[in-house]
Amino acid sequence: MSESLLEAWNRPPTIEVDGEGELLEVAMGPHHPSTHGVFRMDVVLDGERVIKLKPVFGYLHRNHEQIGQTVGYLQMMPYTDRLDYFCSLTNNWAYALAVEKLVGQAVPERAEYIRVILAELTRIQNHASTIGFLTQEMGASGTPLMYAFREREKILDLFESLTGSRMMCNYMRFGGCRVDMTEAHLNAARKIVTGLPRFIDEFENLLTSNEILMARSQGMGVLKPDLAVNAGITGPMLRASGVNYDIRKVDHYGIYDRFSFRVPLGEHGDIYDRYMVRVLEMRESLKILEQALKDIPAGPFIDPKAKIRGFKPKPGEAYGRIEAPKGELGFYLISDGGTSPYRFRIRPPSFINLTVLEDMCIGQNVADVVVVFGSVDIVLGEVDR
Amino acid sequence: MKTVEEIKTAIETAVSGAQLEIVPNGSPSAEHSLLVDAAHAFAAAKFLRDDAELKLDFLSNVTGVDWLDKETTEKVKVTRPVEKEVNGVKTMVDETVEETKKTVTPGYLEAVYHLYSMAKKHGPVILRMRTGNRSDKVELPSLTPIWRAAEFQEREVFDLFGIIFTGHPDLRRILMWDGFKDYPMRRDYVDPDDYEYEPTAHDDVLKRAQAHLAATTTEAAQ
Amino acid sequence: MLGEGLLKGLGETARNFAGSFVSKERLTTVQYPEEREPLPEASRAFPFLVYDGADWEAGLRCVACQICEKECPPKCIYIEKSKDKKPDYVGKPQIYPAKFDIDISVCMSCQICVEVCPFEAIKMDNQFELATDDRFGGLLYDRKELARSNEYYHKIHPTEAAEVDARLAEEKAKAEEKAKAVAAAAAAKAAPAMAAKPAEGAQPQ
Amino acid sequence: MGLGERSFDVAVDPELKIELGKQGIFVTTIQELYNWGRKSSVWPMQFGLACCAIEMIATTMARYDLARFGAEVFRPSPRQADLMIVSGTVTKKMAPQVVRLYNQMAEPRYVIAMGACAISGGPFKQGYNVLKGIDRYIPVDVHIPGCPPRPEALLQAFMTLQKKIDEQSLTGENRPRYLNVDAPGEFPVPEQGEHDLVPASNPNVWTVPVVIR
Repeated sequence: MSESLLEAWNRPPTIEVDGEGELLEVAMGPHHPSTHGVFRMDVVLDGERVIKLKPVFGYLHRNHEQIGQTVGYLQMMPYTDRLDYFCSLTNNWAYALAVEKLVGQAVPERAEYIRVILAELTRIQNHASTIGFLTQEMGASGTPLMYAFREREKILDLFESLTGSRMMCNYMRFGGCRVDMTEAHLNAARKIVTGLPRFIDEFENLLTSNEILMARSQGMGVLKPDLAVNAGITGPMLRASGVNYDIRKVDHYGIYDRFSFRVPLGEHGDIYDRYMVRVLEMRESLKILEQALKDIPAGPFIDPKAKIRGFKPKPGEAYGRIEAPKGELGFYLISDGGTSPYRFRIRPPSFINLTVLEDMCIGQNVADVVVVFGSVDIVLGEVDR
Repeated sequence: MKTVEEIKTAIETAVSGAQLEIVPNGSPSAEHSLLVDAAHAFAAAKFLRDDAELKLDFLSNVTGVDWLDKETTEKVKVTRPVEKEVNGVKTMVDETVEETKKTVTPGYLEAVYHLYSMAKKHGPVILRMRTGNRSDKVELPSLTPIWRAAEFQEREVFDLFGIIFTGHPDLRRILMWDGFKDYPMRRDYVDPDDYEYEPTAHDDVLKRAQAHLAATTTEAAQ
Repeated sequence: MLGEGLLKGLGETARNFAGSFVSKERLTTVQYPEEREPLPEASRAFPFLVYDGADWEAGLRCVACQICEKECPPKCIYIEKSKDKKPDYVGKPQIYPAKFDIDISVCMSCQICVEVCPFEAIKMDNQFELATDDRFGGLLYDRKELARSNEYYHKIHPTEAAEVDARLAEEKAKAEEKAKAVAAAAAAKAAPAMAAKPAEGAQPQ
Repeated sequence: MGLGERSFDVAVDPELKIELGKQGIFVTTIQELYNWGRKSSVWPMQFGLACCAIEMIATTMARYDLARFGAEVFRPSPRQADLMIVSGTVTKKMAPQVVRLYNQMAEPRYVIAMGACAISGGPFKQGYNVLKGIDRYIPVDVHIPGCPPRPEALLQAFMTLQKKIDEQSLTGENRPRYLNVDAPGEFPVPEQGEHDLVPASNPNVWTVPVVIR
C-alpha cells in the first residue's frame, strides 16, 4: 500500500507513552457494570491514559442473518423486534420498507401516518433512555434514568394497548400495519405528546446546565466530521459532528416530506453535543408527532391486496434503509424466488458507529471511556445481531 | 445522479484496464449493481470516492453472499457417428441423439458494497466483487483504506463467509471466537449436534433430533 | 455562577419528591402483587386453544390443519393429527389434534399463529405469571393445559372475541344456508328424477 | 435434639405457635430465622445479557420497584451477589464467562433464568452461536417463560424464589447444595472448541427426558 493511501485511511492517532512505569492491559467486559450489555474493550493503559483500545464483539451474536435465511419473510418480522430491543417499531419499519421495495408494494396513507407516529414515539423513548444511561455512566446513579423510564413507561403502555406487547411489538406488515390505530389510541398518543414537552423541560433543567455533566462531557470524545463521514457514522452521532445528513430528509421515505421539522446539528462533535442533539431531536420529533396526529386521514391501515401468507417475491434484490433512532438501519435482501430470502443482511447503525470508538478514546482517562462509549448509543442486540 | 451505465463508462475511462459488468436487478427497486474485477477494484473505488461529480464518500453497507456451485442439466441434441448395421454391413452413420448435459458452474463468494454520497445526497451505487471459487481463491482487495466504514464489516464478512481481504489492517474473527474453524454463514455449513431435547420438532430439526437419539442410544447400548 | 446548574437540578429533584405526595403522575409505583394495573385488551403472552361448550375435548375448534405449526417462527408448536373424525362446532365431522404441544420455553409471543389460523382456534392469553422451577414438564403445555373456554376468551379480549363470534355465526349461518340450498337442490333434483324414472327406466344413462 | 436427625421446622407445633403469637409471645426456629433473613435480602448481580435485561432494569425502576422485595442493591461484583438473573440469550461465546461468574459467586447462590432464551435458547435456539439454555452448565432455580417476560412476571418469579428459600430445610436429604459437603461447589467452565463448546453440556446438572416422536 502506498503512503498516500495509508494517509487516506484515517488511522487512529497514536500518542506518546511517557516511558515511566509499565503499560497495563485491561479487559473491560464482557461483564462490566458500566457497559450497556455484554461488550468488551481491550484497553492498554499508561497510568490512567488510554493508549490503545480494541473493541471485542460477538458476545450477543444471535445469528439473526442465518435465521432470516431459513424462516419466511413474515416470520422474520418478530425477530427484527429483537435487534435493537429499545426500538422494535423502527426495526419493523425498516424491514417492511426493504420488503416493500423488493416486491413493489404500496402502502396506504393512513398506515404511513401510523408508522410515522409510532416511529417518532420510539425515537423519543430511545433518546430519553439513552440520556438516562449516559448520565448513569457519569455517576448520576439512577435519578435521570428513573425519570426517563417513567416517561418511557407511558409510551410503552400505548404500544402495549395497540400492539399487544411492551417491547416486542411485531406490528408492521408488508403493505401496512397489523391492526388499526383507533381513535382511543390516537387520543392516548395525543395525551402523551401534550405531556412530553414538560418532561423534556424538566429533563433539561436537571441536566443541561449541570456543571458535572459539562465537565465530564465538553471537549471529551471529539469526533471530526471528515472522519465521521469516512467511517460511515450515522444518526445523532454524525449530526453532533456537524454533518447534515438525516435519511428522513434525504430519502423522504414514507411521508416525511410532508412534515416540517429541522435537523439539529452539533458544532464540536463532543459528548455534550451528542447529548444536546438528542434532546433537540426529541423536540423535533414532538413537532412531527403534532402534525401527524392532526393530519392523520381515515382509510385502510393495510393494503387489502397485500399478501401475508405464502409470500414469494420474484428474484431480485433491494436495500431499504430508514433513519432509526441510532442511525441508518438498513436491510439488504436478495430473493431467489423462494419463500425465504437467499441473503438477509442487516446494516446495524450501532455496530458501525463503534468503528471510531478507539479514535475517540485515545488519550482520554480510563474513567471517560465508559462515558464516550455511552454517548455512542448502542444496543448490543444490534451490534452483534 | 449518473446512471449505472454512465458510471461504468466513467470508471472505464478513469481506470485503464478495469473490467466492469452491470449486474441487473430483477426486483421493482431496479437498483442495478456494478461488478468490478478484483484487480482494479481498489482503483475504481478510489475513483468513485474522489470523483467530483459522484463523490461517494459514505460507504453504508458491506456484506458477503455465498453462491454455491450450480449444477444445471439441459437437454442438447448432438450429432455423432453411430455404428449401425445396414443390410448386414456395419457402417458408421451420423445420427442426432438427445443427451442430458450436466454443467457445473463453480460457485463463488461475493462482497457487496452500498455506496452513498453525504456531500451530494445521492445514492446508492452498488459495487460487487467476486472471488475465483469458494475454497482456495477467496481473496479480494480490502476497501478499508478508502472507507474506514468497511473496517468492521469486512472483518465480519471474513468471519462468517471466509473471504480474505488483502490489505485489511486488522483481519481477525470478530463475532465468533478466535479458535473457531468454520464459516457459519456459508450455505453448506452444518451446525454442531446439540439436539438432545426438541419436544416440538418437525422437518429438519426432527430429523436431527432423531439422528441424535439414535446415536446416543447405540452409544449407550455398546 | 458555578453550581447554579447543580442547584437547578436539585430543585427539579425536590419538585419531583414533593410532587410524589400529591400527584399520581409522579408517584408511579404499582404495589404488585397486591395491586395490579389492568392489562390492556390487546395484551398478549402465550397462545391457548379455544373450545366451545362445556367439554374441552369435544369443543376444541382446532382441526389440526398444522398451518400454525408451519408458520410459527421459532417452531414451538407440535401437532399430531387424529386418525378418526369428530363433529366440530357446526356439526361437520373434522379431524382433531390428537396431540397439540406448545413449548412455552421457546415461544416468542409473536402472535403469528393467531394471525394465520383460519379457524379462530388459537388465541393469545394474557396470563404471564408462569414462573416455575420445573424446566421440562412445567414449560411444555399439552392440549389439555392449553384449552380455554370461549367465555374465558370473551373475558380477556371482549371486543376481539365478539368480532370472532359474529364472524363464526355468520359463517355458520352461511354454511347452514348453503347446506339447506344444497339439500333443497338435491330434493328438487330428486323429485323430477323420481317422476321421470318410470319413463326413463328403459334407457340407462 | 440431634442436628442431623430432626429438621428444625417441627420443633414447635405450628398451631401452638399461632396461639402463642396471639398471646404476644413470638417463637421462631433457627431455620425460620435463617430462611427469613436469606429471602429478605437477595441481592442480584448487575448483569444483563440481552432484551430481557431492559425489562429487568424496568423492574428496578420506580413503577415496579424491585426494592420492595429487599433486592434493590444490584451488585456489580459476583462476590457480593446472591442471585444471578440470567436475563437474555446466552451465546456460546458468552457461556464460559457466565459459568465463571457463577463460580465466583459465594454460596448460597440462586439463579433465575429470565426469558425464553435463557431457559432454552428460545427463538434463537437453532442458531450456530446460541446456547440452548443456561441449565446445561449451571443449576437454575426458577424459570420465567416469556419473550421478554413482563416486569410483573419477574416480580412473581422473585416471589417464587423467596417461597422456595422459605421452604428449604437446613438438614436432611433436601438440604441446599451448599450445606452438603460432597456436592460440587465449582462447575466446570466449558472451553471454546473448533466447532462448538467442549463439553456441550455438564451431565451433572443437565439430565434430559427423552421425548419420542
